[in-house]
Amino acid sequence: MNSKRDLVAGISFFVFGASILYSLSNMHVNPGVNLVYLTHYIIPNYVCSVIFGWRAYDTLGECLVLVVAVMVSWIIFGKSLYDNTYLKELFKAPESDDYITLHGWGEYTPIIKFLAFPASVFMVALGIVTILGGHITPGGGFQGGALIASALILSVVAFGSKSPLWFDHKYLEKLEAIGALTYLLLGVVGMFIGGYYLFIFTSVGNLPIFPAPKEIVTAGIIPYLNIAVGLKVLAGLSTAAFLLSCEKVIIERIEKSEEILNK
Amino acid sequence: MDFQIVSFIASGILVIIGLYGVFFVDNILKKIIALDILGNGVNLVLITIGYNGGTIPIKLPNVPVDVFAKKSAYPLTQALVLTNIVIEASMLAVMLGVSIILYKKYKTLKSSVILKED
Amino acid sequence: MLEISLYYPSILAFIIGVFIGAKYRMKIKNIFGYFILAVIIAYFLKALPYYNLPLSLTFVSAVIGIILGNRVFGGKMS
Amino acid sequence: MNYLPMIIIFPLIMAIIMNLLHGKENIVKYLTFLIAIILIILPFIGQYGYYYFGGFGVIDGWVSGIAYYYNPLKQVVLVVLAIIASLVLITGMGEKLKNNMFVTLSLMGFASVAAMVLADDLFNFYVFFEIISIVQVGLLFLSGTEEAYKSGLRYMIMGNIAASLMLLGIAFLLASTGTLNITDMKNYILSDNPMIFGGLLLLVVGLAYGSGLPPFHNVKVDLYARSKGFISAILQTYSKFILVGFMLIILKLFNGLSYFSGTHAVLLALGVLAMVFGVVMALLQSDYKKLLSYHAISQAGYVATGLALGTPLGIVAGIFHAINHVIYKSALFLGAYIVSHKKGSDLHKLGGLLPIMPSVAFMVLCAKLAISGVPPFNGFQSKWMLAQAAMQVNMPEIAIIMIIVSIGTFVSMMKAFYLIYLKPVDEETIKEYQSRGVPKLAVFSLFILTSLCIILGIYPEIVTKYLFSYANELGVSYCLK
Repeated sequence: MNSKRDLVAGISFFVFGASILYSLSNMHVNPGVNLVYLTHYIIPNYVCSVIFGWRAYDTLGECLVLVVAVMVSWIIFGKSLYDNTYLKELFKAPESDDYITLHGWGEYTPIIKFLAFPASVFMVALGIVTILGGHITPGGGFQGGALIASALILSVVAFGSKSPLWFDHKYLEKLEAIGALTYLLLGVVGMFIGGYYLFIFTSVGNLPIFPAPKEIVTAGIIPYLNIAVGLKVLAGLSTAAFLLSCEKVIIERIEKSEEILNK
Repeated sequence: MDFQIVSFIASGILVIIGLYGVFFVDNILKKIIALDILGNGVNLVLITIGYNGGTIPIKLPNVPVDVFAKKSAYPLTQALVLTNIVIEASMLAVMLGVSIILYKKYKTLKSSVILKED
Repeated sequence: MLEISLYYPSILAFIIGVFIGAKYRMKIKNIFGYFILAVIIAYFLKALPYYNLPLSLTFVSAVIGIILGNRVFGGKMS
Repeated sequence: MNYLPMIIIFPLIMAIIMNLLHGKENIVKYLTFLIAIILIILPFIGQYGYYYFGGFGVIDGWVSGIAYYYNPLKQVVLVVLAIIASLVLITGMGEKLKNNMFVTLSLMGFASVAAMVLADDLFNFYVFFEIISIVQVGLLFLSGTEEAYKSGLRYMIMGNIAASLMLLGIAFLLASTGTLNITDMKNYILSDNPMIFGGLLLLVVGLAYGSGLPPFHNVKVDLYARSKGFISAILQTYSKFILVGFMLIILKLFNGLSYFSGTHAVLLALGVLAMVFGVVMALLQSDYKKLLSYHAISQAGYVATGLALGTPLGIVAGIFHAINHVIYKSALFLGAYIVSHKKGSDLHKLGGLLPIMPSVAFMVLCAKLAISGVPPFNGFQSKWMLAQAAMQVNMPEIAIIMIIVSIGTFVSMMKAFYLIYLKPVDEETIKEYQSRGVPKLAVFSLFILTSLCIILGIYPEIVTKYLFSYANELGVSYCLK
């Protein structure tokens, strides 16, 4: 039975793969709407102008994917479940003493610690530069936020529970909400100023919204959108890394929800 | 244009490797890695669509707009790939989280054990 | 107006730096060394295009912001 | 000013605010009631026509930004979606734990399904497709059992494959046409090209995953059956409207083209297979929620068949059936939720509930008659239209299959009704029933859904008159010889 099933799966797999390869080898690319993007100048980084200008709404969706993924990760690890008996059984079983708790993480040797601390400081600074220069140079909110999050991860890996750079999860939740709300509300402001959602307005009254040299003053709200995305990605990736490595949170969550249910 | 065809075929091979891994490898973690490979194959297709033998789509000072427009790569597909990378990453994070919980229960990563239908 | 417009990203970088620097739980020692290193890195990083500055002022001010935030608001291991 | 994007943006903002309110039960409760009322108003504030985000309209003959397209048909779909979502939100507040994450995820799901129905841009559609697949898994995990985790992981793995392949399809279409906007793309895919055909078939993979048609029906059934009753109600609503939105896009792009006829056959086959599989598997189940979940797949088959016919009447019938289906199936899932408050959902352990809650039993019976297509209810109207549409294109065999599947549905539904409400039980069980309460908010939602069933059954024109104009635009009349 199983071998027949495998055979059918294998044959359909080959047919599918061959048809994909056939389609791919017959590709003819039509530049299409790209010509519009390349001939209308918004900011020097054209990729960024597509991301935050022409298709800013997609980027909003992308942000929300990350927000939802972090929320779902919280749910997986026990936040506001309707019934967490299963998690309780798993994480209070007597044989699982190998918890990675906040107080029990190992640390690396002094050499790594000596280098990791300054490196994390400079990584954060480089991340900030990447976020703020997103509209001119390659980079932008996502890359910068990821750099800052990896500074956090570096410091946590090197120093263990005594990590010098530490965001607690309440702070991260707020940071993420601030990032996403800023993006959403900047869009609403654009709707009231320009009549369209996520309209790029460059000045309010006579004040330019992003003071810059005159060739890139057209950036308008794009740097702020970059900052919003950066904050959100920083918070999201840190939370994800933190959740995937730390089980103490789960136990805390379980205890808290027990308190609520017993009230 | 030769380079483009080669790149398309390479991405097709990546997609096929990813599909193979998802369907025929009996390990959750390897399945997830295969999904990543599949996603990267699709990303490579997108990137290659935007390739036209030109430079990066960033206009430096003292380059006129019309000169720049002729030789730049297409920005649309790069933007799409940037969006897709984030989506892939968040999907993978959720899947890894679930597999941690299930590993805790079964002490194994075999998908024939963990994902058995009842 | 030109003055502000050239240094505006540095101001933003400083503010974000202060926010993140406040989250360092260990006091940053040897500030002078950090500053020299920051200037060297910033010189090789170059300023952003369109900003005619000799070095990446954004980077330097981000590092200064982190150190200041750490000294004023952070530095407490809980 | 056109407030159309507020349909998406308002729920998203509220979702992110709700996320911060963890543990503050009273605020969560009252804010949820407020949101539930506002959701119903939202579909009426937009204006019909195209909406360009950021003001990036048509430049040099290309639509440069992201566009939405709004018309009466989509308005009707959104109103029904909003009604179900707000009723489910209200029901959720009857639980012991006022759960802010449930509200957040439901609102996110509402926003992304609405965006998918409205979208006139393929990549934007894909982005929201991914959001909804994570949201569905999150809603499933809320029930917190081991089965939930397992089926969630299975759903996500399948989902990732399907979504990646769908993006590959979108990449094919993008490469050959040079745009992502659907209205523009239509002008560039007239030629027969292997890439476009490949792109279409890969889009069908995404369609089958999003709506639970055959290769993916197992994971979808697990998704419905393992979550709590009122959450299954909203989950199946999401999948039906994803199916509607997706089919509208495929029809808008390809309907009437010469090379679409092959794909017609594939889509019809998927729909018929879903109908038959669903009802056959449902007859074998002993778990009430699993039975209902298989029926959800079977009814999705009806919707897909109607839409895949591609004639104006078929499109109207398909969408009308989707609307009717989400109404009565949500009622049934809420009924299952009320029953599970009394004693689980295992059909062989239940029984004798009729004297305990006669009004609930009556309303559930109405919904059961509606799903099997008995005249005074809405299910009859849309199934009749579907059969008419199948006869119109000279495919009587599809009409016959529909009637047979209807009979199967009737049989399994009546079996479930007997086992739950009529089967005699002993004294102890009745005492156990009486000691447990009935969630009042769920009964309220059930009442509204049942009355909608009857109203739509008597006056179907309330809905159908809005559907015809866009269906005439999309549909192509033809007749098989």
